[in-house]
Amino acid sequence: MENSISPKEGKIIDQAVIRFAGDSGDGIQLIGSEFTNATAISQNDLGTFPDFPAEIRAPVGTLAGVSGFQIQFGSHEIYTPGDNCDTLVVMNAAALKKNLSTLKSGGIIIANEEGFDAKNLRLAGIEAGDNPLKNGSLDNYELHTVNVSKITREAVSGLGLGTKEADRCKNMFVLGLLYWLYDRPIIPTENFIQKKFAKNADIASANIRALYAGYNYGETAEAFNGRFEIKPASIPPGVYRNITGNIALAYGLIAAADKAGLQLFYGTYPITPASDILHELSKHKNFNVLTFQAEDEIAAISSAIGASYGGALGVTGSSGPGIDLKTEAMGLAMMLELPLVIVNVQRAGPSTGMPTKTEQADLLQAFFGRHGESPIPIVAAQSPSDCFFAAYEAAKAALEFMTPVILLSDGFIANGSEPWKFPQSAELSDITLRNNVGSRDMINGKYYPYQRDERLVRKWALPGKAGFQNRIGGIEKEDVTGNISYDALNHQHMTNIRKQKVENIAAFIGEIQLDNGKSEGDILLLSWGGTYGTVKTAVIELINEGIEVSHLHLRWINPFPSNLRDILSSFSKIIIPEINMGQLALLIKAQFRSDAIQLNKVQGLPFTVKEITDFVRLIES
Amino acid sequence: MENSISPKEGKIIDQAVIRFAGDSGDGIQLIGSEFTNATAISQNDLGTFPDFPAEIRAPVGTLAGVSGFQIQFGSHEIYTPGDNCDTLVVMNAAALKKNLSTLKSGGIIIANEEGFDAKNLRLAGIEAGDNPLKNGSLDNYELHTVNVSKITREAVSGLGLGTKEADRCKNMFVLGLLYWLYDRPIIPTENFIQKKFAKNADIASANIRALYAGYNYGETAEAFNGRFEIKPASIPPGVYRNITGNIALAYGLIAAADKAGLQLFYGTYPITPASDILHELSKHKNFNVLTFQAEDEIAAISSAIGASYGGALGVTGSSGPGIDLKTEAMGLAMMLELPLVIVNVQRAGPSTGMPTKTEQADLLQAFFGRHGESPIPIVAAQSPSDCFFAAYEAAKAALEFMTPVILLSDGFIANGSEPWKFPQSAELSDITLRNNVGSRDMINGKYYPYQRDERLVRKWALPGKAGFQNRIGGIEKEDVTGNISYDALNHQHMTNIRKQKVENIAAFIGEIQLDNGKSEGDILLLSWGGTYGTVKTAVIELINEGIEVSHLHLRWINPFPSNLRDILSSFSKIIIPEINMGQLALLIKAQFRSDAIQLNKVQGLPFTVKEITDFVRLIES
Amino acid sequence: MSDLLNPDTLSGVLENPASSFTSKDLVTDQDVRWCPGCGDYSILKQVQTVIPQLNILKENIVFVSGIGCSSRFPYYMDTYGIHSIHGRATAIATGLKTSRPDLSVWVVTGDGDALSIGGNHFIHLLRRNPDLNVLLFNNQIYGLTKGQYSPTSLEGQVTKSSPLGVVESPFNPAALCLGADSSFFARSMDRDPKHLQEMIKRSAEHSGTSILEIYQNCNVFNDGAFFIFTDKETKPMETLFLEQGKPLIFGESRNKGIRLEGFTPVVTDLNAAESSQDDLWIHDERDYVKATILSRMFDNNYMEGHLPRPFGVFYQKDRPTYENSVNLQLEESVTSKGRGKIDDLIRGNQVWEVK
Amino acid sequence: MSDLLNPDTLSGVLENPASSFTSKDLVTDQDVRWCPGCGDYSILKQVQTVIPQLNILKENIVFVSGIGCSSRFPYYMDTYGIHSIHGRATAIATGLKTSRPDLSVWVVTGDGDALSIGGNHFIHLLRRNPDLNVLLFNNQIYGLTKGQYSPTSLEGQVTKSSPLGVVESPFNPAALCLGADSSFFARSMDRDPKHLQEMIKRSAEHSGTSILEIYQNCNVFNDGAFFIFTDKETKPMETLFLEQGKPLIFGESRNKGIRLEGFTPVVTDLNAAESSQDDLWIHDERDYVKATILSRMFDNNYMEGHLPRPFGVFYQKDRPTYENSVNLQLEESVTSKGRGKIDDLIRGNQVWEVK
Ligand SMILES: Cc1ncc(C[n+]2csc(CCOP(=O)(O)OP(=O)(O)O)c2C)c(N)n1
Ligand SMILES: Cc1ncc(C[n+]2csc(CCOP(=O)(O)OP(=O)(O)O)c2C)c(N)n1
Ligand code: SF4
Ligand code: SF4
Ligand SMILES: [Mg+2]
Ligand SMILES: [Mg+2]
Repeated sequence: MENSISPKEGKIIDQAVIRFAGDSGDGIQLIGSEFTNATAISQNDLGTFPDFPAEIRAPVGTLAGVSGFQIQFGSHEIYTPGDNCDTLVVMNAAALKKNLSTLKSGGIIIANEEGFDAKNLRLAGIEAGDNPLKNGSLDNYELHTVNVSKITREAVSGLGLGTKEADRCKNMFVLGLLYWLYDRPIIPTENFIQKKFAKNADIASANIRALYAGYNYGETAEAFNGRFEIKPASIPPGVYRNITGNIALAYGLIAAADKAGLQLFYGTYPITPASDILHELSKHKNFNVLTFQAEDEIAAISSAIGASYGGALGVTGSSGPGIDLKTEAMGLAMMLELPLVIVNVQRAGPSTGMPTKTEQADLLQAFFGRHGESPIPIVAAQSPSDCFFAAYEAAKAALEFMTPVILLSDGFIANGSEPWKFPQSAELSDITLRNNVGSRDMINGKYYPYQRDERLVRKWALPGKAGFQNRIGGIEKEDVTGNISYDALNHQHMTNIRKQKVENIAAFIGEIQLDNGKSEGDILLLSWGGTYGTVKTAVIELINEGIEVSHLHLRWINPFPSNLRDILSSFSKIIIPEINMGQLALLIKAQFRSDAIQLNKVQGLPFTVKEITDFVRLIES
Repeated sequence: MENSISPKEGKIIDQAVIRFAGDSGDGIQLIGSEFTNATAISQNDLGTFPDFPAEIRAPVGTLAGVSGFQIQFGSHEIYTPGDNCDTLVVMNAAALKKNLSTLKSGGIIIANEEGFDAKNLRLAGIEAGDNPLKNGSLDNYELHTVNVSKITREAVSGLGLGTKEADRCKNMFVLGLLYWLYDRPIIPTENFIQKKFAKNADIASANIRALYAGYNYGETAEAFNGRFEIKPASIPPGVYRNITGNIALAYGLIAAADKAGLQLFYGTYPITPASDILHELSKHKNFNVLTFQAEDEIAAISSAIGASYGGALGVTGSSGPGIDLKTEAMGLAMMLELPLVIVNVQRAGPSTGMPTKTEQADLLQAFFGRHGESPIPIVAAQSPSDCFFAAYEAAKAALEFMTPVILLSDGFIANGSEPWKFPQSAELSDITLRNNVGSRDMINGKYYPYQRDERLVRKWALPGKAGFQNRIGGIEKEDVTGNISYDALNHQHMTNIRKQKVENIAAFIGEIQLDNGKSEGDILLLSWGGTYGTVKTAVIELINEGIEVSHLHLRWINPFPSNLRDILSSFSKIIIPEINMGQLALLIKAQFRSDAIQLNKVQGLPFTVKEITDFVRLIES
Repeated sequence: MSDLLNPDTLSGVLENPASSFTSKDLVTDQDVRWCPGCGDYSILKQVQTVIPQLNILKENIVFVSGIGCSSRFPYYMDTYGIHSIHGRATAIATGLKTSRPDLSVWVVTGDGDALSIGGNHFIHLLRRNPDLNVLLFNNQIYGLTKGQYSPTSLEGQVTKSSPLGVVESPFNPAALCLGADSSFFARSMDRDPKHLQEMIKRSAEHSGTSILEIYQNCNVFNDGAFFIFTDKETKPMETLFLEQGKPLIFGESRNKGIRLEGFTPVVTDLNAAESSQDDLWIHDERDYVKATILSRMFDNNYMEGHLPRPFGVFYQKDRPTYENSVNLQLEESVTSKGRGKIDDLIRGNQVWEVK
Repeated sequence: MSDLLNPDTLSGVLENPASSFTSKDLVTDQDVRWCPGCGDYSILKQVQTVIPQLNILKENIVFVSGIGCSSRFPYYMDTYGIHSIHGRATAIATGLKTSRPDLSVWVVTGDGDALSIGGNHFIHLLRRNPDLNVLLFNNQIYGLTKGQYSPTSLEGQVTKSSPLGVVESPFNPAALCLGADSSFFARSMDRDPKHLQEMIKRSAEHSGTSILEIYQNCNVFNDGAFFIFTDKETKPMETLFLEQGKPLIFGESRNKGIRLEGFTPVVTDLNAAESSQDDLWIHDERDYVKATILSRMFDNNYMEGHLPRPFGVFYQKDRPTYENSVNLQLEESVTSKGRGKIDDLIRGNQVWEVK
């Protein structure tokens, strides 16, 4: 696809942040993703984040009903959706009230006039007399009040649509206007509309008319003092797509199972923000993907354990409350030494907490959330596209080490998206299974399920294989034979083995590299999981400012990379920013650096780059 | 009661350890507890521990079927059941095979001859030719082979009992013999038998005859080179009783509810080794104790939360696997800020593990076993009788701070027993409830459930109270009003408050005192939970040896006592012995002393005193 | 539990002479957050209408819910309430009611909350039979999590988690309840306010656990699931309203009746010459087998010759309530042993004195 | 799942020509750890006797259990097996069977394991109907934890956790299963080896989830719970053995029969002049309502004029199995879309190239 409308000269800027906001019913997420695609095609680097309202839909026009979508894009590398926005699009008063704080001073506001009528003001809890579009309260912004509804209706008139249907095209008008303002290609969206409304030509052309009407409004209305141009980013050449974390995670699992030649069995129970993984996987049955929507999370993980026993790649996924319920069965899987991936898309807790908000406060639960000494490897995804590789690695480790593996994601990267220079399946590393038992695994004619190789990994004799019948269970077992044993020293032995086996995965992970900065010095920022992009951006900014800071990001948290101690000891200050009260910090303090400095935020939101840079400057000075 | 048979001169010793061992069917636990009572009445201090076979009864005579009971008693203070025994009583070959390793070299063996016949040897997996009673393998012990069965049958002959019934008296013969050997009063047991078999005079007198037959056997048989005498221990004067941890824990809960004037609601699901708490509580309905045996642990804790909302003292109890299942609801209780006690009688894990064995590996789960930032206070009982006070304190804290509290016990102290100088209920500290809401709690005519006092504790408006209707839930809430809130700063605020509220309990706990040793110096032993008695004994031994070591024992683990940091910083070496892989150690390292030294054992067994003393000597030198 | 045992729990009531209140008094200051057009609004309204007629003290009412759209309910009722966790409302309410029999405890739950994750507590609730009023909002979908199938979703139903259609066969809530010894089961719908109000009243009046299954339209994720029962067009032929002691009659002009041939319900045309009302099936809420047959009038409404779907009280049985049995034991032991004395308990029956 | 989709899972079978085996081949080297005299021994023996007759490859058999005395079962069977955690065997087995339809999957569970903590998985298992054989050891007690009451314990039963007697009314497993759409329910007992063997065979032959409730004596904690059904003395009058197509007859000299008066089973004396066998209730495993009435022949056996307790197959229904429906969808999507290609999947349908 290519852009049909030749770009008129525009002010060249190297990055921009736009936020669309309106009522849940206004189709904000849709224009967000269309703008994202158009931007990707323009070869800018980008990062996006949808800001959903709480799960239940609130009445139209209320603050609770506001839905938002933010995108940052630029001609250089972009690792976050951006802190504050340059342009804020608001479809109604509530949207403005809720989002104004995110707009940079002097930023552009594009407001849908009708969304500020008496009714909408009331619903937003604003005095009738206090219409912000009129009372001057927005004077130090560049305010554009557009009668979107009116123009849209005119644009689509003659197609015989009712006002309701006509008004549904408002979002396309706005999108068109933004396409003009930021010089994005319009054709791809036109095609998208054609496809989407293939069955209803009128609706299709109405939306397309609205789209162009918006574009032309920008062109003709002279309202804007010029438009912007963002040159393509100098990112590595290759073929790209845009992807969200949950989709990438689902693909990573499918790819791993496919590479291993196994069925993917996903046992789960719906929960925000993990459900999309189920939705995606259930679409791909032709990849030998079996999704099992269980009656609860306990059955979900149990079914996956059963499937793993049978030789499938068993995976279960959930979020906070559901993970709590899986802990007993996680202990069983650890004891059985069966491959299993447990996905936790973290959300803001505790208890039901704030399901649509993000947090990374389940790390210590991943470590210690089971009774007894129950070590399970932990890997954490660091960005939307990294969810693919993290999932692949988790599955590979589970299969090659015959162990459950916990994969941590979070609401921020799960719903966020970024361009992805996706790999070819051939490039994905091979997965060596343990299920090929044969006579060589017999000890004088008998097979024992807990014989181990030098890495302490047992074999995986699958039902159907004659002569290898074996029983495994959750009671402490004698090593090698797997027979029930209450022997004191055997229990110590098995406890040590289970611990050592996880530590042996360090060899599989390999040494970790600094993400940025000098290999030794004053300040090291140590991050894990979804904060990667923000911290990376902050570090780049700081280094550009001439502040000496390095960045290390952990993807594997259990075991820690073998060279972590060395790296941590090469810096005088270790700063650990986390969207929790200091969970990785506790582990680092206990094992490596009791003087580590915490930077914590528990607000259901990701860090802003500024929060990090400010803190580092504070520490540094 | 007092001793009718005047003690003949015996060799005076100041402590002894006896181990009874036999088949599950031999009534070992019974004679163990009778010997314990007799010993208590003799005013020796003592400690006991039953060594049950794995849960399912194995066939008679097999190793798996061996049941044991160990008691240590002395004329000085006793804090453990003892490491190795001076006298080992074995009813059959399996019992000997399984327990010989626990006997001190040169120790006394009293063996039931019949238990070593061909059949029993085979069942114990001993070659027919290798009868240990005959093959000299026991030469460096003092072996007494007694034809218990024969003598017992003779003793009870004429009562018209079948051999089966007659043989059931064997244990009483052995008990009588031990009474003679260690000069214990026989009358109390006689009375006990009378009561127990009140309905069956023959059985009663048969048992009594066997008891005396054993006693007289010692007197007459001349087999023993003298008997032993242990002078009364110089323990604090007062009225004592013997008590196990689970019973003490149950009493502590009843006492707390009674003091607070509330109903005690115990919602639980049976599990070893916690079930006895249910069994005991279910006997005391006339204390307004309501026991609810739920369909599972989730319903168990949920029902207790419901009862707490209604104004009862809600308590739930379980062990490892069951605790896993409660974690989600624990998070809810924390979020609701309702009083609730969660009892975890720890057993050997992970997964099903070794249910009848002990461990203290659930500490980090107690801290972190829930998703999100979910702080819950933790108190750990340190001995059988301390279970009473720990339970009382846990309940008091839960009620006064409106929070769930986790009470950690373990299989060792739950089933172990010790003499207890029990308190008068009047001496128990008062409990101040938060349920007395009134107009003063209204904010212009409205009651808000999350108003807090200076300790950040909310009030407890109970259903039935007009005008105080309120809704509470697991979604993040606005402080004060309790309304659902997704506000970013409110979430941070509430997260901080929930954390601070738990820390505020430090004032309630007060400062902690050293258990033994100088207030500063070289080595500090830091222990928690059920290892108390063993560590205490070890420290006494070491100090007597002239090794400078101090002992600090933690009952409250969350929050830590306010002066913990000071104490820890007053010693050059901190040694932390735990029946896990280093859980308290991790917390201490992270917060106070990264150089803390671990001593860990995960064998389903308590430490022996020797293991501790040896380690300290090693460190010290 | 009895006053004797715990005087203070009842203080609220004592302080307050029976105050009468209106539906308005049940409205809270929270704005209702369901999607516009959601069937939950009607249910909320009917509950607020009926409760004031039950002469219960408002302060003695507690609403307990789990998680789900339906479970937001307690925030909209100015009574005591707990918005708990997914599937556990029944267990929490059981604990509350057992400890506080003086309260009127209501459970609000959804088809997922009650029958999927909460299934175990649900069947054990029925077995124990505490006096709870359970309002089961059945929209045959997971609303709050945006549209996955539930255990009551129909075979073949396409949802976010079943793009090729549900392969499981749905629970038959009436049959499940009967199998678990439910002492009261009734069915109603969001769009028949009068009937719904009556059923809420009946549920409240029943002593023991009453299950009221309410067909509720989720107009966002499963719109129209029950239109066939609620639309003027189809309602008369598709619904069968049960009345105690009355024959089973339905149809445009109430011209259809149901006879039992052996165990098989058969539709007869009442206008037809030969047929009469005399041999029609007479509804008897106390007849377990008839209730079972009613519960099986559950077939796919798009099938040829299918039977109408019954609404009303299927079954009611007098069974002791759990809280009564429990508290009876409690009081008996007080009567027989006397109120326990802590010092005696702690002392036990074998002590010794050290001088 | 289909060979096409996952060739290697079936390797075991392919490598091995149908090997026949005997009961002895099913014995493991582990010594059996149940209490002497436990009813479990008999059940183990009957299972080991029947399985070789089913011509299944031994290596294709998996026993999955939860926790409980009964759940130690897999360790005593030389097949594949999992001794899992309390209550979850049904869920684990569902996952296994769905992923590996080629296996013969058996679940061993107890009254506590299946009906208390495992209750939710149990009813959902019945709803989904995978082809599992469930052996439910009902001893009306928690054996492994040493004698607390279970959901099948009788009202008034004194146990460690009910010193004053159980106040809850027990589940009626047959009724619960029927209510949850069970496609096969049968009852037998440890002390009738022949009947037990036959019922095990019937369960194995049924396609879909078969529930076999086995009355099992726990001679340590609930001794004699079923003696009335197993003792020579009482058995004839207290038990009713069901046979398809045969009239309901029992008694010393098979002199008693059961008629249905309306929905009510009535005992008739076949010797009595007036009565004949012709009007007796003929057993029909396919009749849901009759099965329901049978399930309610459950009253306290110490009550005057109580009915005998039925044993045998109560109900059987042909329903698609869960694994078939699921794998059919899977294969259909392969047929329609073709076997998925990872590179196409990852690439998606909107890409751009950066030069
Ligand atoms: C333990 C747990 N698992 C899953 C969820 C996510 N969740 C919330 S509500 C719900 C189901 C809602 O369906 P239903 O109970 O029918 O209520 P409805 O929204 O349809 O009224 C789910 C799966 C959760 N909150 N907690
Ligand atoms: C999560 C969990 N809760 C409780 C237990 C303790 N437990 C083990 S078996 C059992 C019940 C046994 O009864 P049943 O299922 O009837 O089997 P039986 O021993 O009678 O054969 C219980 C409560 C456990 N192991 N795990
Ligand atoms: S999602 Fe459905 S059930 Fe939930 S509020 Fe909206 S319409 Fe109602
Ligand atoms: S406790 Fe009961 S069920 Fe368990 S093994 Fe012993 S006799 Fe059998
Ligand atoms: Mg629903
Ligand atoms: Mg049982």
